[in-house]
Amino acid sequence: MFYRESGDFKTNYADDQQSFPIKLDRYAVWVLLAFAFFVVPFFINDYWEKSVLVPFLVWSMAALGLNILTGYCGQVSLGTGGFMAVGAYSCYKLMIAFPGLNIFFVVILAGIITAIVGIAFGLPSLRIKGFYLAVATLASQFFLIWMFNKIPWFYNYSSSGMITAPERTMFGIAISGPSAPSWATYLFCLTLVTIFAFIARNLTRGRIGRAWKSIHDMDIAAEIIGIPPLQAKLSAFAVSSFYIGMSGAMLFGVYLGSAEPGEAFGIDKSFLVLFMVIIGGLGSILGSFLGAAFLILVPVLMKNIMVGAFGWPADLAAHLELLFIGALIMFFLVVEPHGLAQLWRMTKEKLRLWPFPH
Amino acid sequence: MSTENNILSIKNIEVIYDHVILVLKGVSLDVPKGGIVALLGANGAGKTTTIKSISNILKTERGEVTKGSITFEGEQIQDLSPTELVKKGVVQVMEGRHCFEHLTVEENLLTGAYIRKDGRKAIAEDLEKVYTYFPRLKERRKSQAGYTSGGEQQMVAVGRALMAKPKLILLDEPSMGLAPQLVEEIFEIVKSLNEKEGVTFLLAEQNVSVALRYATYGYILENGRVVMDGEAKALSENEDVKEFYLGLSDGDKKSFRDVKHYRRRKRWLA
Amino acid sequence: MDQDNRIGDTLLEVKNISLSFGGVKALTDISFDIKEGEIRAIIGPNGAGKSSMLNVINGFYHPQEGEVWFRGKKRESMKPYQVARQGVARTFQNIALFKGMSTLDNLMTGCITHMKTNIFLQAIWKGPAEREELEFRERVEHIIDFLGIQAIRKTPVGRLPYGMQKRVELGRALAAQPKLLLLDEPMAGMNLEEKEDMSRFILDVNDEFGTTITLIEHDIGVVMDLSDRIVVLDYGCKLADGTPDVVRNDQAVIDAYLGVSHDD
Amino acid sequence: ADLTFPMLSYRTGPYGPNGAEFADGYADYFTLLNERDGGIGGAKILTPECETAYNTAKGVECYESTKEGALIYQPLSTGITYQLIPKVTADDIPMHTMGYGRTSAANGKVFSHVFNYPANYWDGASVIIKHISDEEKGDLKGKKISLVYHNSAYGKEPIRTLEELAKKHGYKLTLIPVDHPGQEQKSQWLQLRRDRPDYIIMYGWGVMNQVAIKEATNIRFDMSKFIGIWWSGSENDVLPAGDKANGYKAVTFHGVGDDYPIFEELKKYVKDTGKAAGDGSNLGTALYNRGMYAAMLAAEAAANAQKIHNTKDLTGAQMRDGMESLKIDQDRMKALGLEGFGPEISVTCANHGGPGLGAIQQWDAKAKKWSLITDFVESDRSVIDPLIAEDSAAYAKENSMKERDCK
Amino acid sequence: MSPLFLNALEVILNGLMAGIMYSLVALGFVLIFKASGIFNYAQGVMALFAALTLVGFQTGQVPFAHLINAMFGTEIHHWGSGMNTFLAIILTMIVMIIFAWLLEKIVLKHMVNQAPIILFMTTIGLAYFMEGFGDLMWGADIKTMDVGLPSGGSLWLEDFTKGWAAEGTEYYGMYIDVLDVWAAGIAILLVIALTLFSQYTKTGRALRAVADDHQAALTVGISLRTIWIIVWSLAGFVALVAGIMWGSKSGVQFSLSLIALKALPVLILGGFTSIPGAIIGGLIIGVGEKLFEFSIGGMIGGATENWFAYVLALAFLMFRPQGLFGEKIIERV
Ligand SMILES: Nc1ncnc2c1ncn2[C@@H]1O[C@H](COP(=O)(O)OP(=O)(O)OP(=O)(O)O)[C@@H](O)[C@H]1O
Ligand SMILES: Nc1ncnc2c1ncn2[C@@H]1O[C@H](COP(=O)(O)OP(=O)(O)OP(=O)(O)O)[C@@H](O)[C@H]1O
Ligand SMILES: [Mg+2]
Ligand SMILES: [Mg+2]
Repeated sequence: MFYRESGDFKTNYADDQQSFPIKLDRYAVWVLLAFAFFVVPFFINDYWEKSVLVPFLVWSMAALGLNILTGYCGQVSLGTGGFMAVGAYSCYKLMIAFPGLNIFFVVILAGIITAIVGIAFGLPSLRIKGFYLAVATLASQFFLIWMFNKIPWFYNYSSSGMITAPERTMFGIAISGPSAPSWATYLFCLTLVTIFAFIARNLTRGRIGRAWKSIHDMDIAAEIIGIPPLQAKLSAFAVSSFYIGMSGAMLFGVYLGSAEPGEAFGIDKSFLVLFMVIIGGLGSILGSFLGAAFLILVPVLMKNIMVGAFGWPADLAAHLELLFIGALIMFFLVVEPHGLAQLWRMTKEKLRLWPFPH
Repeated sequence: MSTENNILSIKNIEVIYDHVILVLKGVSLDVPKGGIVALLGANGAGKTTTIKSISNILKTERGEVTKGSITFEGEQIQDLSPTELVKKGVVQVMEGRHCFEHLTVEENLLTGAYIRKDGRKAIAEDLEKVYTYFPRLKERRKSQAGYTSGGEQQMVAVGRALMAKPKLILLDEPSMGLAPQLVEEIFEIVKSLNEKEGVTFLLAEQNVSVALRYATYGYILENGRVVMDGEAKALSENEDVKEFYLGLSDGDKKSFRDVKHYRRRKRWLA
Repeated sequence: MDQDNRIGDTLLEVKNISLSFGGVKALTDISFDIKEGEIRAIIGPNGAGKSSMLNVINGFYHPQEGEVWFRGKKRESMKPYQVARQGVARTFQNIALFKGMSTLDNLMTGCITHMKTNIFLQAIWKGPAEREELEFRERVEHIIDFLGIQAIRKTPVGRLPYGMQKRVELGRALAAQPKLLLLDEPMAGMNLEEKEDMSRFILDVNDEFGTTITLIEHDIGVVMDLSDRIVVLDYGCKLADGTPDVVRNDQAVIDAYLGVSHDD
Repeated sequence: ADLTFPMLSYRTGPYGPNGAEFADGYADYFTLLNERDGGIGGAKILTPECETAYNTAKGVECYESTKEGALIYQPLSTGITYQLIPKVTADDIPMHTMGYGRTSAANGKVFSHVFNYPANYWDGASVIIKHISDEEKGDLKGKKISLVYHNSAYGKEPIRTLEELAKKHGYKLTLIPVDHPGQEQKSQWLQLRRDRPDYIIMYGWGVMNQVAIKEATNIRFDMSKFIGIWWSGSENDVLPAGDKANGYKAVTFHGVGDDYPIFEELKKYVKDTGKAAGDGSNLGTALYNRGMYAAMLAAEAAANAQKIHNTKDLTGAQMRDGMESLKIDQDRMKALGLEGFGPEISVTCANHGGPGLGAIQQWDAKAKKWSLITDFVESDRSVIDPLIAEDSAAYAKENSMKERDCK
Repeated sequence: MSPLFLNALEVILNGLMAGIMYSLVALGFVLIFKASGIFNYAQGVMALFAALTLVGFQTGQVPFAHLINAMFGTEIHHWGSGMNTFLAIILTMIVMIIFAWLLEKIVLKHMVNQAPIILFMTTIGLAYFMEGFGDLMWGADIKTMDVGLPSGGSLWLEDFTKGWAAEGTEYYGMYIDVLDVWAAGIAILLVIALTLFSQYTKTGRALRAVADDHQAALTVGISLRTIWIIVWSLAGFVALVAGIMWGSKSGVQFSLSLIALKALPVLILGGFTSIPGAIIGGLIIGVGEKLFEFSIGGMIGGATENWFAYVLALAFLMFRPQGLFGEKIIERV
């Protein structure tokens, strides 16, 4: 009995409703956060920043956003790349237009702009459902990318159409631009992601979260018990786009530093985020992180092992990597269709019973 | 009961869902060839689970039989696929209707005959037979099953099973959602198939009075264990059964208005 | 029982409702009323149009002809959620719970029409959102106690046995504190003991909260015992309407539905 | 210690087939140096490879994971180049974007660590126009020229230049974008068929090239009037169209075929010893040659750096100095076994773009061979230099930089 | 007739042809969706894989040559000679069937009764896997597909239509690619055959039953295993046809798998469950996007086809949420 909740009684409803009802979980989360905030920044280097931690955080943010829409509200969207582009371009235009603006607000504003765009593109969801909606959201993906590619205003009339993030600061420390220190970009992303993970948790456990989940499980029944579907779906689109917009802004501003719409925010990114959400676990905050970790870190790890440790030719390794990732995805789904988060829950449940089965 | 006679016999099975939820805790039961056996019990007792473990569709719900054995006609069947079972003559009517929504009523019935090889004509005849059992279905034969009423769907589910011409039919709550007339009718069908064509039935049923009227033998499940079994007659005479399943206390039926707020609940397992 | 005290004015009235789907006439020219505080049953053979009638009442089906009057006002064409906000709640024949959610969450969702805090307060959680949540949690816990489903509070409802799901569904409808509660075969798939429990709940709801109840049920015993008045439908037409005693002895009803007279 | 030349290659994804050939050439040349000469100036060469799949994020990851001791980067994608420009500058490692990347990086005063000699996209466009002008005996007035381009940062690069040149020469330019991946180009080619342009210029990549060339043959466009940039001029692009692709042209900044002495050496030391990066069958293809050429330029720069700093071991900064004073004349090319393979090159502090020369190659479908049909000619500096100055100034301003002094 | 009108006509004609090419890919999607409710993301990769395999057989490539060479230091690439096209097609088909069989055995078997989105995700895993596998098996270089189909503009049509334009205007005759005409013919044959199969056979009915309810299908004795092997093999066959057509057009390489993206709008427009819908959807999308690009695209900068196809499909969906011919989405309580 490694893992126990006995002795952990709740005496009121407030306790019963907290985010991590089990003490051990609660401590684990605090320790992890403390580690991430107070230890990692001292040891981080460029490689860890640019290849591992910041991408992980940025994509976690996107996965959180899509999980709200797809995992909680059940609306499968393949427009994530397009919405990230909206976030990125808003971020760029804001950076250029208000050079003095604290980058934190730039990112938040980019999120808000994306949320507005998200609502507009969410409108068809009232009538179109399931995979029909999923495919239909590709319209926004392709249209948005086309638009950012075509209209020079968005990329400030630069000759190639690339956008490059200028240096912007927070508390006088550069967060974007070439001279931003690793620890600063990392902490910036970590703070944002932490705050918004908690907000996501709050939203999904309360009234709105239940409205979303009920739409997901059975939209007609939800409507009949008094949930206006349009409002529920559009709020999910808005919140989700807000997160995705922020992640797009972070991707462009903090992580990559420059972007071109078709490449950085192409359709494959939409799929990537959807994979994260499904592999991690639909309707699970933890799952968003696990999924992002899986799809961002495992390839890096695999590459390091195959090319770095075994010295295999890079192309063979690349092909094998695809093959393994594919096989792993299928394997996990066979083992636990509800994603890594569920796998984790089941493991806990087993540990709770261990060593006495049933 | 002697074992040779048993078309189906279950020995001490244990069923676990999701690797952790233990639901059946050693259920044993025998279904004699040509018998009608009723499986009774409260909600969540494990009736559906028992039936699903026979027809082997537990796996699709992440459940598995971890102990015990199930034999059909003397052969172990736990490892057979559901299809092979149907071919051997075991057909299940699932609880909660489960029609093919997008197929028409008639197509639904015809898929019931999917494994049959005895020609179109025989199938067409049986289709007619089902229609005579359920005239309502004939009226609605061209509508998509998803748009028929709850009771109609139930008829489709039962009719579909009949189309397979099985030896053993597992009926999970056949009377659910049917009008009283039809309930009697369904059981009449059961009886006539049983008598005329020798089909064996295992039925999970909440309508205990009707079930015991038609069944030959009965089992009562409670919390994943068999707590009582016996000839149907004997069961319906049993005082506890009378009180708690038939609602006859001292031989009288009481009004639903008069049930007390806090009642003594009978549980065989303390 | 003091019938007269309990039962008040007409709460809802349907007038000349006709509804058809393509060629299928589900309802033809149906009119009846439901009085405040009464238990009104709708019975009839399979496919008679009972569930369709409930769907009309809660705005899910829009009849081709006819009117629905609610609380003395003619109801314009409405979305189901608007009807729900007026205080109509229901359960479904084919259970329509939110399968991925726990029992508790399902019931809390039932309260949703009464919850008010906006999305920003929700995001912050501490403060109004949490207070509201706890307030309704308490209300829901009452229902949980009332229905005796404490043990499955945190279980995802998809895993519950059929009968339990029916009970949770009733709980979800109750959580909305409806004026009018529509129950579609609440006792299907229950054994006697459970039916008794369910009857108890229905009567208690009716008694304690004064909720008007409309109920579809095939168990004639239950219907006869519980209801104040009964509408009988057959092939979309109204066959009879009246007190249990009247209906029980109506020959047309016996022929079309009951089979044998059920006055045992 | 060893000299590290990290390879950011891409052998998978939509552009993998092209990336593989380049990477093979790049790796094989260094292998040759190792095998034949024992490296550069006695120091062994390492070429750690990292797969980018033409993806910017992976490119950044590759950069970060290989930058320890790296001497030079060839990111092989415009997207990755843009990412890396500020980073290499900060990390003091030079980057060579040969025939791609940010064109205005030719201005060494602004882009201290980025080099794009010997020619860039704008040079390419200008050389193509020059060739067309030669074909038309110097008169382009009223001619119709269409640009079919990959609808991305890369494809859009030549537009400004071509527009400027149109003003100067009086031809009429039509722009025809093709979206990634470019499998379906019916509309574009129907339009071209209706417009009947006198010439078509293509800035394409990947499957877009193959489809375009095939569609051009389908509408029976005169292939000798269809001219691609160097990234639209590999065997991969013309082979699927078969015989009909005969006569297709592309601009290039290096030689074609395997008719140079160096290939004997490559066969002897690399291919026949089984040390080739690929299966050894692609020696002499356009992209292989480009990879090899890039490696040669890097090696020469490294040798130059060793000379300047008088050391065997190099740092990125020293390598950069080597590149900034790189001079390769024809004698040197001959010594390398590459006589006539490319123009003479000289790089200075202010000019990181090199001579900007290009030649036209033409496809012979019978022989399945490219051949050079012109000499290396200069691009129109009077048009391009101002453009470079303007764009780099904009970059400097955006990033609040000052031009450095080039004595 | 004015050249403008003739040009529009030509655009429409070519749109129809392009649309049919999309339909070829969409068909594979429809088959699998119809038979199991699985949205098969891997359809494009399957087409690529089939095409790679076909070319591999044709040219006598040694499978996994690169891997073997890397592991054992050998130098193998090709068998002595390639094989006849017909034989290669048959062998490829056998490979696709084996693949379907393995897929069922290893993966799908465990996915019975799962939510559609999970099944969808599984096929994404499959897509990754097949892409890596295909590259590993046959190499990632660009290959030329030649199964003897003619291609190029039709001279006959050009001559035939040359005189249609009004006197004194410049007109070059109408253009159509012969390969497209072939594709259209083959696609129509396929659609007829598949429609007959799914509508009028017992297996066809079983397919639809499986898509509705896996469990219930099991209880009536439909073997999901058999059904899935059949449909995935059929989808493999359709993928092969699509692979041949698109491969002949644009070479065989990774990008071939991206044609799936062109098939998706076709799919939703026609309806996920309708085989004829795939063709009609293709025609509408093909004509729509080409006409839009022809008439308006030029004014707003071009390259509109990608998004316009989706917007067009979206517009149709607003009126018919299940696509033009899809089965009505049953919404009842
Ligand atoms: N898929 C599942 N996952 C986990 N637990 C399950 C699952 N299905 C059933 N159970 C549990 O198994 C127990 C028995 O359920 P079962 O459905 O067999 O009962 P039942 O006797 O058929 O009840 P009812 O009369 O209500 O149909 C219940 O406690 C239920 O919670
Ligand atoms: N949305 C619909 N589309 C088509 N037909 C429908 C629809 N809804 C109901 N029907 C038909 O209308 C008739 C009445 O259906 P309804 O569900 O109201 O019956 P019911 O009285 O509830 O029967 P049961 O007791 O079997 O539940 C049935 O024949 C049914 O098939
Ligand atoms: Mg049951
Ligand atoms: Mg009903």
